[in-house]
Amino acid sequence: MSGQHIHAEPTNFFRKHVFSVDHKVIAKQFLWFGLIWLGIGGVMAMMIRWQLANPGEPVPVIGSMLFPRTNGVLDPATYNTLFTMHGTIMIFLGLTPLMIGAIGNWSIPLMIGARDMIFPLLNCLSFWAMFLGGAVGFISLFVPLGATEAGWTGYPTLSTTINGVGSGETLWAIAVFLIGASSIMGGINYMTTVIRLRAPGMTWQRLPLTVWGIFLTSVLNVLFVPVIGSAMLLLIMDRVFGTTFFIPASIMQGAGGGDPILYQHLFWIFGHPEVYILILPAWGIIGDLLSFFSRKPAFGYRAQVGAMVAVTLLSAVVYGHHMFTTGLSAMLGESFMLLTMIISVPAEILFFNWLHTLWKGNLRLTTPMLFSMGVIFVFGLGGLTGIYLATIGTDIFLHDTYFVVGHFHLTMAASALFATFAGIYFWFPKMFAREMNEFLGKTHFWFTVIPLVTVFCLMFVMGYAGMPRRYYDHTSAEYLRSLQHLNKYATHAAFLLGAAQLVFVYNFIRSRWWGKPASQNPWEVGTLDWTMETPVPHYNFKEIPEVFTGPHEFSNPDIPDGKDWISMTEKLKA
Amino acid sequence: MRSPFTQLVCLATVAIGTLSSFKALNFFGSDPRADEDHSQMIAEELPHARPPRGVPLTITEGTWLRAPGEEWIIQQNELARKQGLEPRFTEDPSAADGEGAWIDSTGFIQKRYDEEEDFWAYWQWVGPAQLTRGRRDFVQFCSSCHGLDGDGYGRSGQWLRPSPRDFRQTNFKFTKVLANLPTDDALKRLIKRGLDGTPMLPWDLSDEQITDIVQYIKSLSPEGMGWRDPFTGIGSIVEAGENPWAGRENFAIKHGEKVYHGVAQCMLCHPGYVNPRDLPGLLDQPEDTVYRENLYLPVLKDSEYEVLGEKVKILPPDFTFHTIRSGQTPQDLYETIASGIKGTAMPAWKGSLSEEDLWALAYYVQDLVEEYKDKPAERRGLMERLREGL
Amino acid sequence: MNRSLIGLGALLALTACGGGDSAPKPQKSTTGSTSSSTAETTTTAKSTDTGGAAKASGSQDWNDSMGTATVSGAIKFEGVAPENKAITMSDVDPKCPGGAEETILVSNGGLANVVISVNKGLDGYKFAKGTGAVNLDQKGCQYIPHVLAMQAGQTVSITNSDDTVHNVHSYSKRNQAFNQAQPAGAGAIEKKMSQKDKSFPIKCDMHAWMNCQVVVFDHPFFTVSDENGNFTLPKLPAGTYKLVAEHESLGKQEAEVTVADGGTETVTFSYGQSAP
Amino acid sequence: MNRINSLLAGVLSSRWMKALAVVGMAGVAEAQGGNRWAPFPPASDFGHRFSELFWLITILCSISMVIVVLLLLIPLLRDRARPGHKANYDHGSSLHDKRLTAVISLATFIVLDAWVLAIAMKDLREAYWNMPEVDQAETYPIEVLGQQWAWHFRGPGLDGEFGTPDDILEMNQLTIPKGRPVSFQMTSKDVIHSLFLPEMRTKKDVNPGSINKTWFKPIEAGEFTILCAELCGYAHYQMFGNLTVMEQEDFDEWEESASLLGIAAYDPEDEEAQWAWEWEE
Repeated sequence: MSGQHIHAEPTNFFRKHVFSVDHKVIAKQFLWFGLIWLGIGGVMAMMIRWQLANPGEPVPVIGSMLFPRTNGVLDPATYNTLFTMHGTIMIFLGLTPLMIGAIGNWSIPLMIGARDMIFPLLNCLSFWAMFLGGAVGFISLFVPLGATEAGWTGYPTLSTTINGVGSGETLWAIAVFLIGASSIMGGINYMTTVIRLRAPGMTWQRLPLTVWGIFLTSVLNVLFVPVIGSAMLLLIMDRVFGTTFFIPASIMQGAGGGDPILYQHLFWIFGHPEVYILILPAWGIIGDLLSFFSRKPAFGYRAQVGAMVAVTLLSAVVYGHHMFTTGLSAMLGESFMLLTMIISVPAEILFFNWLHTLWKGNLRLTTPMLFSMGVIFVFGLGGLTGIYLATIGTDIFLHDTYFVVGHFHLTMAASALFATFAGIYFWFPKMFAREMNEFLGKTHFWFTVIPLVTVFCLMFVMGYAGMPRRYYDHTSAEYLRSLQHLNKYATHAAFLLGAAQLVFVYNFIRSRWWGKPASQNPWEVGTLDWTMETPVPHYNFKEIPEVFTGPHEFSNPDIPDGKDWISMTEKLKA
Repeated sequence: MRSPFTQLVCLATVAIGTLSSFKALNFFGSDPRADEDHSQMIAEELPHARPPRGVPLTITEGTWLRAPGEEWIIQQNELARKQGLEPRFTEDPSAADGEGAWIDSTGFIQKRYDEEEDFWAYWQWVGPAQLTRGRRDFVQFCSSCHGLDGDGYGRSGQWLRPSPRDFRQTNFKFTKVLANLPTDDALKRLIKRGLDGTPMLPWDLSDEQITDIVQYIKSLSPEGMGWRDPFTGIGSIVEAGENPWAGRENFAIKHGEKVYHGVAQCMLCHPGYVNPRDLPGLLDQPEDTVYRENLYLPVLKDSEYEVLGEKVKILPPDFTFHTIRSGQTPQDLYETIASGIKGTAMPAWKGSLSEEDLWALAYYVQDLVEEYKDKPAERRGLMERLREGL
Repeated sequence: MNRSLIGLGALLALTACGGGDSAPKPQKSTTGSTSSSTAETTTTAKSTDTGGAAKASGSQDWNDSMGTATVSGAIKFEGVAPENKAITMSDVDPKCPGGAEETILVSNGGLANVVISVNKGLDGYKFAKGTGAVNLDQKGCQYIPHVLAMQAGQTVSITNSDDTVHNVHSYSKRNQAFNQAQPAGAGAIEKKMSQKDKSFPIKCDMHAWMNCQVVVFDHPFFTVSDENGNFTLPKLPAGTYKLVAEHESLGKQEAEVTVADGGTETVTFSYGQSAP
Repeated sequence: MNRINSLLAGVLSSRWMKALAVVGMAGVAEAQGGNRWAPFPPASDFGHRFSELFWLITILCSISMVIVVLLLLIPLLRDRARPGHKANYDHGSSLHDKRLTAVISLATFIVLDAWVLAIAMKDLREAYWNMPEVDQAETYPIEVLGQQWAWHFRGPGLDGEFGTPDDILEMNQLTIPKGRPVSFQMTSKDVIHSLFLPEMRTKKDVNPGSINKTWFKPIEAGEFTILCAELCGYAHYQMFGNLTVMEQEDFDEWEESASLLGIAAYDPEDEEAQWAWEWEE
């Protein structure tokens, strides 16, 4: 720990802003990168919703610009591309960089009292690997025959050359591989940093929950992202070098002899932990924020940490519930059903503790607090609907319908997104030394949460009524035509949701450059990041601080000067 | 074990190893065709033994394709004028290196002389840019059934009957034209409509995309065949004129039954739908005439279509059972009956039967479909009535 | 309009880059070849569509008075002629009387239905298109004649003398192929055969046994052997010719013959069971 | 365990469950011509079980969600920051709190998950996994071949054997008898498809390279829907078919004519068209 050097601040523009190894700069790079991709993915979602509500009608405003060949109409191939890339972008290029890249990079060293990540160069590499992945993904949108159309899950043999011979799918696999490499680099860095660089006195039990969440996510990243890496490599080999890992003998007319189901196992061995990769930091963040803004210690801190660790462990053994209809044997099916049900125990512990943290608190309803409470609500909806999908009997009907779409959007998308927004609103004053507008923030929250819940609850209804997902046009089948009205409602709500994000964009940009200068600790919390000066100086801490209290000592009667919070570097009375 | 790369490799190995053992334990079920002798099959070098890789997507050279003649061009222009549109073709004497050509949005049409054959024919120039666009759309949308080379033997096209069109055979069943080859508009209509009861779906593609695909499909004609054959005739869709039975549909159905079993003798190939006791009356034959065995079943017919070099046979539809491919309205059925189905035993009836008979047939067939198809009780009643006479 | 201009632009760009001669110029061969080998773009006189521009220099228009020689002969069939299989027609169509196959018809050792034509040696002449019509009748659910040779420009008039329906399914290559139904009492189907065409069948799909062979020549020197296998090719100009006999199932045979003005030569072809 | 199961079964078949199911289906009647908010009623035997299970989960989840929302709303209204108001200092680390956490979580698990799990297991073992024996005479076997973008169904025809001329081949249309278990063996030509029969409440992936099996027993005659539930490329959304369930006597008649037409269409020289495989035990 004494080995944390301080190098002189680079003066070269490239070294300072582009290829910087400073975790704060990298966090901001991830932030901008993620926000831009979030915007792109969001626009794609809007186009998808437009098509679903008005099948075959030209997309207004941007349609004729983006799709001149069809006069602005989305053709089914473009539609498939859109929902595939929407999924990929949102997960790998939107939420991952924001949640893990930006918030992780920003908060870990500051919260544990370190001068930087333990491997600053690896950190830089991690961002640029992801940037490269994003660039490859972006390029894949413009190759002949278009980008991938095989869904974000990219199941073979649809994703092998059996179906498409264009290079879009290959580039997609390369992009996912690169992003995976970035995640592994980040994961190793975060894990090591948390283990090695905690300030004196920052015991594991004083670690803020945010750091716990990101730490556990990093563990999952390092363990399971290699699996998707291998799946992508094999897919690339199948596509480029003519191997047949995932192409069965029968459609090779006897040659080869791979198995497309093998890919599904590989994908979901990664894919289910990926859900927790996105949700664990969210849980950590809101575990902290609920405590911070209730002015009350995090209820059952150890139980929360224990629950998150349990989820981390269990997440590896439940992946089979994604594959109940692929023909798993009865034994496997029942095992996975049971294990999936068991994972709800830690989730219930977390819910209980969050709600108990709020109970009899002194709630400051700031924007980050609203978003944190929003996470409880939307994750509650999403988590409970998971029971339907964990139960084979109901999953058989609901699998690959809009019910699933509603479910995973509420859990891994909306919850993670809300926690990300909470995090951005929360750390913005420290990051950019300016305050975000609270009124706009609250407007953003209410205009996000209401349409969002409307959209995805309507999707539950659609799925329950039997509407399969990934359909270009639900008016094509008689059976689905009577559900089209639900699509219209959902699209109206989705547009409102999209419009609400403009409030955020406006607020973010205005506050970034023209916002009110922030004080050192506007939220009055005691974690190390808030007890340092604003803006954060180069190499964070001139002196590595020493920690004496936990992160959540709010309203402790032993706090010296009548405040309801205490810095972690201060000592309590007596 | 320190570097992420080593970790990645190790973990992937473990994962794949585990799953391979799953595979070995037959967790995923068995392969239906795995029992066949693989080495034998590879030795035969089946057309798609390997997934396609490195498929060319760009066409660098344009091509001349046969086009309908000046008569058609003038007709198209008049049609557009009637609809209040700009004429479709403009004559530009300076186009095509000053040789003069008719120009429209798809390129230009020129009358050209074949010295060797001493023959003048109309040819359309299709440029490489359009062919490339068409090629790409074709690969993306059509190749899974029609094959990457348009040989009608894509992966999803195998084992499929009726088999997907092999564009190198330049024969099209449901284009509803009298000549060998259809006009672009006829092909476009077919692609947009699809064929009922087959994987040839109604394609939700833009007009421009379909135009490009059509040009590309035409360019798949081998040398001296189809659109590369100067002697080929290109025709427009058979126009259904005035419906002589409008308002008298019931009479049309009755008359259609007479035509079907009488003068047209459709039951030579299709099933008969009247009691054999009534047939002699309709056909003006002695009472004791014996008709073909299985009069209530269709007869398998030869066709000109080939799959892997072998001619396939085609079963004429039983209208009370099979799905009619190209439309079930009297209008559609009229067009199909009048123009025949290319490459099959179904001849063109236009000119051989009066318009009234043709429309009556269309109404009768439509009635058969409506009354009995997918209606088990009704169909059972019909079959019982028919068998009484046997 | 715009599109074509873009296409032209792309083309020009390609040509400018030296990327193969794919410019849309009239070429000698209009078979629509994409091959870039036709570098030379001989601009043929784009005069008029007379349908008969001069073919080669030195050829002269043919008229009947120019030919005075005759080639005659016989087609022999050696060995025992196979028996023609009987066709049961009534189980398909009670209106068909029944009959026998007509593929190999041998009478008095002569083979009928062989097309004899002059193949080589007529380069110096230019023949006008044929005129008039030849009849192809369907009677007793068979084609009459079974083999039809005609000259390009002539019309084939297909009639139905039966009391049942036929479909006339032509497999012609260079003339418009067709498949036309012809119910009892329907008028004749007239099809102009404007191009020479190799032997192609006309079939009836409703009565699967029905078929006939049609050959279209671009000159008048052809004939079909009669029932005894005899044939005569009159009004030939003096010269050396290659004579081709073609039978639908027994194949082709060739013979060289030289005739002088006013002379008569005899040629005998002989087929047998073992013939190709 | 048996007593619990029978208790659960009793609750499930009780009147209030039925009443709820009726409410849930209410949308359907109104939907015949227009818009609907609910699926069409189940038409297979285990479909009813799964529907009941769905409603059980819905009730339990609704109660849980109401509790969560209440616990969010009460502090939101009661405990907002205001001058003079202080938060309760409580780490929740006392033994009592730990016990409370454990008890509530486990109770929730038992009420929410274990109950559902028990019923689900019972349903699965009694119905869904309980695939009918193939040699059973009343089982009607179907071979399914999925392709981009159509469903092929092959019935055994009159002789009950696959791969014979009288096989019944249907495309995008499946005809089956009512009241008999229908057994499916499925594979795909090209990519993964998923046979989704919404009214039968069943779905099974159709994988290339392996045979997947499923079954159900239709208990209603009528016209139903076949959809594809696994993204299979460009025209995934157009890959649907029609399922006709016929009364046995109608089906017998249909099977006979379909078989005869199958024989009429059979071309022994066209080996390629005979894609049937040996029915696997």
